[in-house]
Amino acid sequence: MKKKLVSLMLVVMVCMFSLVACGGGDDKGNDGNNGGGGDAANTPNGSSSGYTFEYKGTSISVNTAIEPVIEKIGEPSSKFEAPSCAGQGTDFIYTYSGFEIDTSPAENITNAIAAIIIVSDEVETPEGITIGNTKEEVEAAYGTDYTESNGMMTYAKGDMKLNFLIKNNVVDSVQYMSNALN
Amino acid sequence: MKRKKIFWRRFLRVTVSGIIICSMLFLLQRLLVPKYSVGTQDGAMIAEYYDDAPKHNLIIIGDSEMYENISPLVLWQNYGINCYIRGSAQQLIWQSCYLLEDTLRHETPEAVIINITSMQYAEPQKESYNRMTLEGMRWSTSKVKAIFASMTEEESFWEYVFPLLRYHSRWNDLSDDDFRLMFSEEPVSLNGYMMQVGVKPAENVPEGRPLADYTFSDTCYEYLDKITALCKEHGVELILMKSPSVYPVWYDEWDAQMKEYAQKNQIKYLNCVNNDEIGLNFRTDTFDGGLHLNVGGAEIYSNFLGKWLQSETGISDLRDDAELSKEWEQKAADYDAKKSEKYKELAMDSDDS
Amino acid sequence: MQFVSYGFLLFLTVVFIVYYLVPGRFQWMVLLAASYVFYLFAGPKYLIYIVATTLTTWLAARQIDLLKNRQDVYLEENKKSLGREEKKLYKAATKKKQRFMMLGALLLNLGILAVVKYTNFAISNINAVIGLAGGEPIGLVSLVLPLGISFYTFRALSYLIDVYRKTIPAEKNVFKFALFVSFFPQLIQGPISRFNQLESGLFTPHRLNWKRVSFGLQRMLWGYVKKMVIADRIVIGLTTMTGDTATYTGAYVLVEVFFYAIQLYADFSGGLDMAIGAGQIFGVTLPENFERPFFSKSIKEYWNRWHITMGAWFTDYIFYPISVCKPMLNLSKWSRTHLGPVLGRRLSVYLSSFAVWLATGVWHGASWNFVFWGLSNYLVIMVSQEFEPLYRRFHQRFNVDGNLLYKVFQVARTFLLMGFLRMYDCYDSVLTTWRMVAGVPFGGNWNVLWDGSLMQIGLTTADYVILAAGILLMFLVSMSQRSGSVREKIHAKPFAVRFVIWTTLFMAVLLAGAYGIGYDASNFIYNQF
Amino acid sequence: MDELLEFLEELHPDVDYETCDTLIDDGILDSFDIISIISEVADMFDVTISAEYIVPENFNSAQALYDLITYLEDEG
Repeated sequence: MKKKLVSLMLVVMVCMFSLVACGGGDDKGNDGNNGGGGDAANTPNGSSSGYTFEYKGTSISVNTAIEPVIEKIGEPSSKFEAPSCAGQGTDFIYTYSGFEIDTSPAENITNAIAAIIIVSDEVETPEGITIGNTKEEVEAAYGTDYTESNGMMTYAKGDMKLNFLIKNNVVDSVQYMSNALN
Repeated sequence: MKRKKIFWRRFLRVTVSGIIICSMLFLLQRLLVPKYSVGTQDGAMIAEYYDDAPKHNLIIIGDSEMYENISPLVLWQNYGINCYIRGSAQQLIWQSCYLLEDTLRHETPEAVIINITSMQYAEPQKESYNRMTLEGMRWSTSKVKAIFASMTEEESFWEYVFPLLRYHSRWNDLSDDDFRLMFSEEPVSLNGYMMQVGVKPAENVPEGRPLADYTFSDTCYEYLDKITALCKEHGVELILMKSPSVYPVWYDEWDAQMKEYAQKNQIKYLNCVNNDEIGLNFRTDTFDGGLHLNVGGAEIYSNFLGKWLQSETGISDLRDDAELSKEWEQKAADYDAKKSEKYKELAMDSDDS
Repeated sequence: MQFVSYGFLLFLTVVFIVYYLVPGRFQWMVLLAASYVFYLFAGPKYLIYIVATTLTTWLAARQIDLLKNRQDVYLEENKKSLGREEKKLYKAATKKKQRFMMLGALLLNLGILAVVKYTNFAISNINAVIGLAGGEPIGLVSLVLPLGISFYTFRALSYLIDVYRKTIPAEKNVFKFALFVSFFPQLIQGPISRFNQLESGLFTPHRLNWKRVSFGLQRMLWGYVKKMVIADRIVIGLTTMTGDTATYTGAYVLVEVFFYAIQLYADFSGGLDMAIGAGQIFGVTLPENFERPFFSKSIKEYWNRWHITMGAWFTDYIFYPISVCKPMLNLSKWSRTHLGPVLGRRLSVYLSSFAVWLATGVWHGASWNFVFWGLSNYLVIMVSQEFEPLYRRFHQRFNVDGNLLYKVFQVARTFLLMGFLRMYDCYDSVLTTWRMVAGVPFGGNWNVLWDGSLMQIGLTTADYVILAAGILLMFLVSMSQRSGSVREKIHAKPFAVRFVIWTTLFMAVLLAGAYGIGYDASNFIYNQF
Repeated sequence: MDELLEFLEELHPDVDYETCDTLIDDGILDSFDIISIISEVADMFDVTISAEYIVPENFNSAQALYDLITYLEDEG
């Protein structure tokens, strides 16, 4: 018993010593911190944050679960259910005045927001763009770093895209789209 | 002498152990592959086709908008059309194309209907859908081509050749059915029709979101061209069809493209979206809020389709064929039995809730 | 091409058939072609790196050899006319040229390795400094890391240095040397073999020997069991925990230590089993890389039994040269007179060990985590070295030497200590690692070990049962290995028994292997090094 | 030779250096010991054993080590 105790103490001592020594290296903690930055370079950080939509003070982003959003902004004026074939999950479309939210089943989220579509000028993006704004106004609000094809201006950010469909030089539709779920 | 003996002993060992291992693998595979007939029935019909006599004068190829919306019994009873639906969940256009190629190996119908809803998908959608379409196909070059055209990045050809590799961890959720149906599955469809009896009215149907580009992809057109060529080659009348539904949206721009394509290639295109002639009521005739028809809706739609086929293509009436008539008598009985059984289940379900 | 892929099995089968069909003297060419095909699967653009390393080291070694020959001839011809001093001078001049050749090739190849592997690490550190000064950060460059570059570079360099040291003669045929550098079983994750270890295996003709081939296949199968049944399964739970440092603290970290130990060992040694087994199929004996490391009684012993070929490389080519170089010997002499005999004798060892562990850390990965990991190992080894006399006295006093319980204690201690050090590998920064490890005793959540919380980390009961069985099997195999080759022991059994054993293992991989869709088949951990 | 043996015995008192010829193979001498030996030899004989001579054959027995030292003395 005594032997074990002594040896245990020895181990604790060794461990402590190594910890203390590590603590000694704590002065270099800043280095360690920067090292963290070095790591971040390996796994790009801040990739998940794309553009978010805001409604009644609640920010809504694609690729997140719909349930907490509904809890905050209330039930939609109507809800449409579109089951996929062969029991592979169900898509939902929640219609609110001025916009709709589409959900799809994702890997870990049963009902993940796949898209947010602004359909009328009752609502606008946090950056102040809505149906009827001109292309120039979109550029003023979001910059010119976008791609354009067939009248769709696309701002890619993180794992989502923000689309502005331009018709007759004004915004016809605003679409927050998840990359993975569309 | 001794060497010879050793050789034979080795030979015997290798052969016997080879046989044992192979039969173990075979049994395991039969046990572990999912049994579509008791699970996801949407994957069962592709294989069932081969059990029906290849004497169809109409073949319908497509996704759930085909196998849930058209009742072959109505087509037979009212119009004498002997049809089979080669349907599978989320069937993509290249899969339809290779299914057509596969079918033409077995028989040459008078007409083929292809569902063109899938023209909107240029990429494979999901592994599980691929499996439902491809696993039931008999091995042929068509199947191989279909697999390579369909695979998502995570899939491997070998896992289609040896499904055991794909389903190896299903031992975790085996049921009695997996043992019972190891060697033969139960038929689930009637000539490829999957009956649905529920009613869920279409409400609050959303408008489709505007798209930047409505043009179907070149890949899809390539396969559509291939389908057209195959039908021309075999002297089969090709009909492109969009089944009646209120959702997902079938955009006018899409409709226009198909119209143009049909005109250019001198084939028929039948768009049944918002077609009042059919007489469908989407408050009563759909089981999922307007995506697909229930049996009532399917019978109404099939009547319309039969009439249309008769007048537009002059498809023959086979009711004179005694053998076929006899087969269909049996099928009609099965159909009615299934219908009443399903209604009973439905009534019980609604009682429960 | 991954070892765990249908493609590799197909590839191996084809190479096997061709290898034993061609005449013996062409066999090594088949392996060379196969190795380059294997490498091409990783992408043609990588090829230039391995070709560059092969050519430069081969040329340099060849030049070193030619210089030596020229010297021998010169000395022989002028045997009588030259005096001792003149000979010495001539030799020194040759040595200088040789050294120039060797260092040139060495630095060039280490430079390539450094650039592709550490550029971004360097840039992000510079950026951190710039950031402090409020400057604009430099953009990271996207350099592709050629497959197995750390491994083949080390192999090539060991050859270069050995030729320089005259331990081995230079290989005249560049293609043969190319095969040594690129031999596909050891390309991705080692072992870091030496030229003289592989030479006879690679270049002599081999006839088909069923026992050897079946032993090779059996070794591979065992590797697949370790990798697919154990490592790829346990990693699911591990990544769940390490990915969420807010939730999984305290007792969970202890579980992570255990999981990661198992995963890393099963993954890495499993991969080596596949490599060595594949080599054996072609009659090439690759050096062993593991010798039951978790049975080690001290960290020092552990490092003699874990990743053996890497440790030997660092010892032979960094530790010894630094310790016995002139300045170091002088320093050691000086310190012995000035600092006393005990510390004096150790100073040089400490300094060169520091270099070794720094290099080991950096070799494992371009991040501060690995630097600290290496240095922590260094620290623990040095501390235990210092305590050695104390231990010895303690052992004698209490007479625990040879006591089984005490041995178990030592093994457990080493396992845990190494386990905690390894956690640098699991977290995204050094500070996180310290915080997580230091928080183990204060988590206050010991109940998670038995209250079912471990069922929520992505592993089911079935997974745990398989893991337990797999780990037990690994343990039993290791125990049995202590008294000789397990395959030989099985080979001595009747056919029916053998058949059942190997078929069972095969079925285990097939059915219980964590592969295919639904499993995030993790790459071999050591690929990236 | 005696000098060398004396030092070796100091290093590992429990080893019989007269007969043992597996000092490296059996893991009796580790890398740290080898460095101690080399720095000691450098003092005693004024001979530098450079890294290329650190191979098991030269350190497996006291005799082999002594032979190496003599060889290097001649060379030097």
